[in-house]
Amino acid sequence: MSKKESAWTRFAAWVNGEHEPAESRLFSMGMGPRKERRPEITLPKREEKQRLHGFLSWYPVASAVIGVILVGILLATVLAMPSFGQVENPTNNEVPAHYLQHTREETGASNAVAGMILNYRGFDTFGESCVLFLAVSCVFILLLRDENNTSQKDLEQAQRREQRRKRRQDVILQEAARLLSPFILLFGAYMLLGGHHSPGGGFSGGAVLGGALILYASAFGQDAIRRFFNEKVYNTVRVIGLMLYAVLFGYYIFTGANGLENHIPLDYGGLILPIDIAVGLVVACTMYGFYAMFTRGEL
Amino acid sequence: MRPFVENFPFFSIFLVMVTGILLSVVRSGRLAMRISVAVALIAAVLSAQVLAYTVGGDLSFTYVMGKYAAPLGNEIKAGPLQAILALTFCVGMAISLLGGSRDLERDVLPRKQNLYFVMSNLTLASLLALTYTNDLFTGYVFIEISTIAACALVMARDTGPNMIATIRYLFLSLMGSGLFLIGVAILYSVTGHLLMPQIHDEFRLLAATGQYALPLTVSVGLITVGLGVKSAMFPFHLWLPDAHGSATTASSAILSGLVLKGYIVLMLTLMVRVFTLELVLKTRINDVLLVAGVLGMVMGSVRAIQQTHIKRMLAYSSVAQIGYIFMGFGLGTEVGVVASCLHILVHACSKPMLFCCAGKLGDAAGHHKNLKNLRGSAYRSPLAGVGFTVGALSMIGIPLLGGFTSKLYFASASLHTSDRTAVILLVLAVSTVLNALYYVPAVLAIWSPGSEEKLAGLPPMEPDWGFRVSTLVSIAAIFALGILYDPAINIIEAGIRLM
Amino acid sequence: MDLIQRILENRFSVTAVILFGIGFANLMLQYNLVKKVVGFNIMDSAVFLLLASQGYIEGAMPPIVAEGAVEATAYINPIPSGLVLTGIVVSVSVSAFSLALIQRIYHKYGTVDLRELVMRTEKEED
Amino acid sequence: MTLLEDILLLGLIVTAVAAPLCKRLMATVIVYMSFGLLMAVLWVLLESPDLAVTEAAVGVGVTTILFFLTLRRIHELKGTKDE
Repeated sequence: MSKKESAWTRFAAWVNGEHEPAESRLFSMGMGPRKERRPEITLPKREEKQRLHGFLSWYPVASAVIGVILVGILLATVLAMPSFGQVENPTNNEVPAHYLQHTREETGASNAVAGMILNYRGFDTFGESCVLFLAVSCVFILLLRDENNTSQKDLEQAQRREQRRKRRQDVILQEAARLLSPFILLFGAYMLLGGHHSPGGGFSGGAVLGGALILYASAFGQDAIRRFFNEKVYNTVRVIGLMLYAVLFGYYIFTGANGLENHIPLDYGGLILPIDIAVGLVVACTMYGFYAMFTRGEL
Repeated sequence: MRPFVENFPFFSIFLVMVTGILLSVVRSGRLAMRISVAVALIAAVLSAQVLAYTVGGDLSFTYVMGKYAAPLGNEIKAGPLQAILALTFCVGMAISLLGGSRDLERDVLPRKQNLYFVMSNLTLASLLALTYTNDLFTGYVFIEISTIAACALVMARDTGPNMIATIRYLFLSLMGSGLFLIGVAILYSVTGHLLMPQIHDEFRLLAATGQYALPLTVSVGLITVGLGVKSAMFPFHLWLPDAHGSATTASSAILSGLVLKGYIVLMLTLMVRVFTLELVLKTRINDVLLVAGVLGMVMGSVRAIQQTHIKRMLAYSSVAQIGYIFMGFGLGTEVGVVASCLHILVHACSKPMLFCCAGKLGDAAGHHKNLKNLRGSAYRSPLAGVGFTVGALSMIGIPLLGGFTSKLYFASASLHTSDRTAVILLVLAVSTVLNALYYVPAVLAIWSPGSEEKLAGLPPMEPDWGFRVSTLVSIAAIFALGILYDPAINIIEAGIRLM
Repeated sequence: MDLIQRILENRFSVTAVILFGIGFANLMLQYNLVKKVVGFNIMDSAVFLLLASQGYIEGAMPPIVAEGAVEATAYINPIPSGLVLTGIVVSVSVSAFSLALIQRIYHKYGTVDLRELVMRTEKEED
Repeated sequence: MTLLEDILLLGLIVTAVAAPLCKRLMATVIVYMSFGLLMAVLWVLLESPDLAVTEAAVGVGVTTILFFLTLRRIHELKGTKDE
C-alpha cells in the first residue's frame, strides 16, 4: 500500500511539474542504455565539458566517414555519367538548340545565356534577385547599428578610427581611386548595358559598379559617398530596381501565359536590357550595402 | 485565352513577393504586420479559388511563366493538392503572425520590425513557389530563399544563443542545399532537362533501358537526403530544437508549422510527379525514408519527454511529427502518401497554434518558459489554455480532432503493405503513448491550480485580439479536419491522381 | 587501364567531385566558423564546375550567336552557364549573410570557434 | 590547352586542400581567393565568358572584400586589435 501511495504521490508530483518524468525507467527496454538528461545548471562544470567532449570527438569521425563514402559514391557516379565534351551527350538536346537558334528573334539578345536567364527562365532569375535582396536585408538586421549590437564603447572606437583615418589619408589609394573610379564605373556600365550581345549583364555589371562605389568609399570615407548616396536614395534605388523587374516580368508572364500580345519591342535587347538595368541596380546596391554594413554598420 | 482563375497561383506568388519587397521601406512595424496578414489572407482567398476551380473541374493545369512553354521556360503546375497546401500555408502564416504579434513587438527592435515582415513574406512566397513549381531549378532557387529567410526569422530575436542556433541551422541547411544541388546537376546531366514532366519522361526511358542506372539512383538519393536534411529528417534533426526553441514565438510557429513542410512538399512532388512511386520503390530509397521516419517518431518523442522547456518540447514533438510524414512516404504506396499529406495539413494547422499558445502561457506566467513555472497559467489566459489543450490532444490522437484522422489513415495505409504492417502498427501505438507522455503532463501542469501568490503580482493580461482570432480559427480547423475529414481526403486523393 | 582512361576523360567532373568532398568535409569538420564558410564556398564552386563541364562541347564557341549561323553544335550549351550564374550569386549572398552572423557572434562572445561557442550556450541556457 | 587545363585543375585541388589548413585566417582567405581566380580562368577555358566575368567580379572580388572586412571585425588582421 505504502509503495502504491508513494507511486501515486510521485505521479502527482510529476503532474505538477515538480519532477522530471520517470521516462528512463518506463522505456528502458525500448531505448537501450539510459540516456543522460540535459544537464542542469547546478551540474559540475567538468561533467558538462566531458559530455561535450564526447559529442565533439565522435562527430568528426562520423562526418569524415560520411564524407569519404559520399566522395566514393560520387566518383563512381561521375565515371558512369556521360563523357566530357561530347556532342551526343543528353544535355545537348533540342532545348539548347532552340535557345541558340531562336534567341535572336524571340528575345532580342544574341548572348544565349542572357536570353536564357532573363527571358526563358526569367522567373528563376527573379528569385535570384530576391535572394540578393534578402541577403542584404538579413545583413541589415544583423549589423545595422542599434542598441543591441553597439555599445557606447564601440561608437567611441569607431569615431577614433574615423578621426585617425582623416588624419592620415592614404595618398596612393586616393589618387588611384580618383584615377580608376571613372573607368571602373564606365566599364561596369558597359557590361551592364551590353549584356544582351556580349558577356556581362546585370549581375557582373552591377557587381563592378558596386565595386567602384566600394573603392571610392574606402579611399575617401563613407561621408563622401553619403553626399549623393544616403540611406533614402539607397532604399529607393534598390526597391525601384526590384519592382521594375517584377512589373516588367509580371507583365510578360501574364501576357505570355494568357496568349495575349505583349508590346515589348525586340530591338536593342527587348526585355533583356531593362531587366539587366534593374538587376544591375539591385546588385550594385547590394554589394555596396554589404560593404557599408560590414565596415560601419550604417549607410 | 485561359480561364482567369488559372492566373491566381502566379498572382499569389508575385503578390506576396512584391509585398515583401515593398515592406522594406515601410517604417512602422505594426503597419507592416497588418499588411502582411492582409496579403497572406488575400493569397489564401486566391488559393481557395484555385482549389474550388480544380476540385470542381477535377483537373490540374500548367501555367507558363513567360511566353515559351514546356521544355524551354519556367512553368508552374496547380492541382487540388497544391491548392489546398497553398491555402493551408497562407492561413498558417496569418495565424502565426497574428498569434505571435505581442511577443514579436517585444523581441524585435522597433526599427527592424519591418525587415522581419520582409522575411516572413518571402518565406511565404518561397513556400508557395515550392508548392506550385514544375521546374527543378526554380525549386533550388526558392529553397535558398526559404533557407535564408528562415534563418533570419530565427535570429530576429537577437540574443546570443539564438545567433549560435542560427549559424548551426544555416550550416546544416547549406549542406542540405549543396547535396540537393549536386543531385540536380547529376539528374540534369543524364536526362538533359530541368522541367519535371520532361525529366519524368527521360527518367522512365532510362529506367526501362537500364542506362545510367547508377547516376539516376545516386541523384534520387542525394535529392532526397538533401531535402531530408533541411526538413529535419531523423538523424539530421539536431539543429531543430535549438533553432525553434530559442526563436520568437511567431518564428517558431512559422518554422515548425510551415517551412519544414515546404521542403517536404517539394520532395513529395518529385517523388510522385518525377520519379513515380514504382521507380522509387525499385531504388529502395523509400526504405531509408521509412527507417528514418520510424526512428524519428520514437526518438523525437523520447527526447521531448526529457524537456522541461515548453518550446523545446514542442520542437522535439515536431521531429516526431515529421517522422510520421516520412514514414508515410516510406511506405511507398499511394495510401501512405495520402496519409502523409493529411498529416502535413493537420500539423500545419495545430503546430503554429501550439507555439502561439505556449508563448501566451509563458507571458501569463511572467515570461517563464519552464513547465514548472507555467503552473496555473491557463487560468490567467483561458483561451491559450484551451488552444494548447486542443492542440495537444490532437497531436496525441484523440478522436474528433485532426490528429486522430491522420493517425487512423497511417494505420490503414500500413495494412496495404505486405510484410511491415505489424511493425508499423506497433510503432504507431508506441509513439502515441509517448506523445501522451509529454503532452498530458504539460496540459495538466498548465491547468493545475498553482502558486497563486506567484502569479498574483503580475500585471493583468491585456486583451490580444489577434491571438484570439488566430487561436479560434486554428481550433476550428483542427475540429474540421477531425470531423469532416472526408472532403479533405477526397481532395488529396484527387490531387495525387492529378499530380 | 580502362579506368584511368575514363578518369582522364572525365577529369573535370572527377576534380569537381574531389573538390566537393573537400568542401563538404570542411563545412562539417572545421570548428572555425570562417573556415566553414570557405568550405561552403569551395563546395558550391565544385558543384558549379560539375554543372558547367556538362555543357561543354569539344571545340565549340561561347554561346554568343553570330548573325546567320544557326548550327547549334557550334556553340556550347548555354543552360549550365545560366544555372551556374544563378548559383554563384546565391552563394555570394549566403556567404555575406553567414559572415555578418559571424561578426555578431564574435562581438557577443569574442570567439569564432564553434566548440567554445556551443559550450558557452550550454552554460547560458536557462 | 589540355595541359593548361590539367594544371589549373590540379591547382584547384591544391588550393582547396591548402586553404582551410592554413593557421592564420588571413592566409586562408588569400588562398581561397586564388582558388576563385583559378576557377575564373577555367571558366574561360570552358568557353563560358559570362561565368568568368561573374566569377571574377562577384565570386572573387566581392566575396574576398567581405571576407577581409570580416577578418578586420573579428580582429584577425594585424593592427586591428582593440587599442
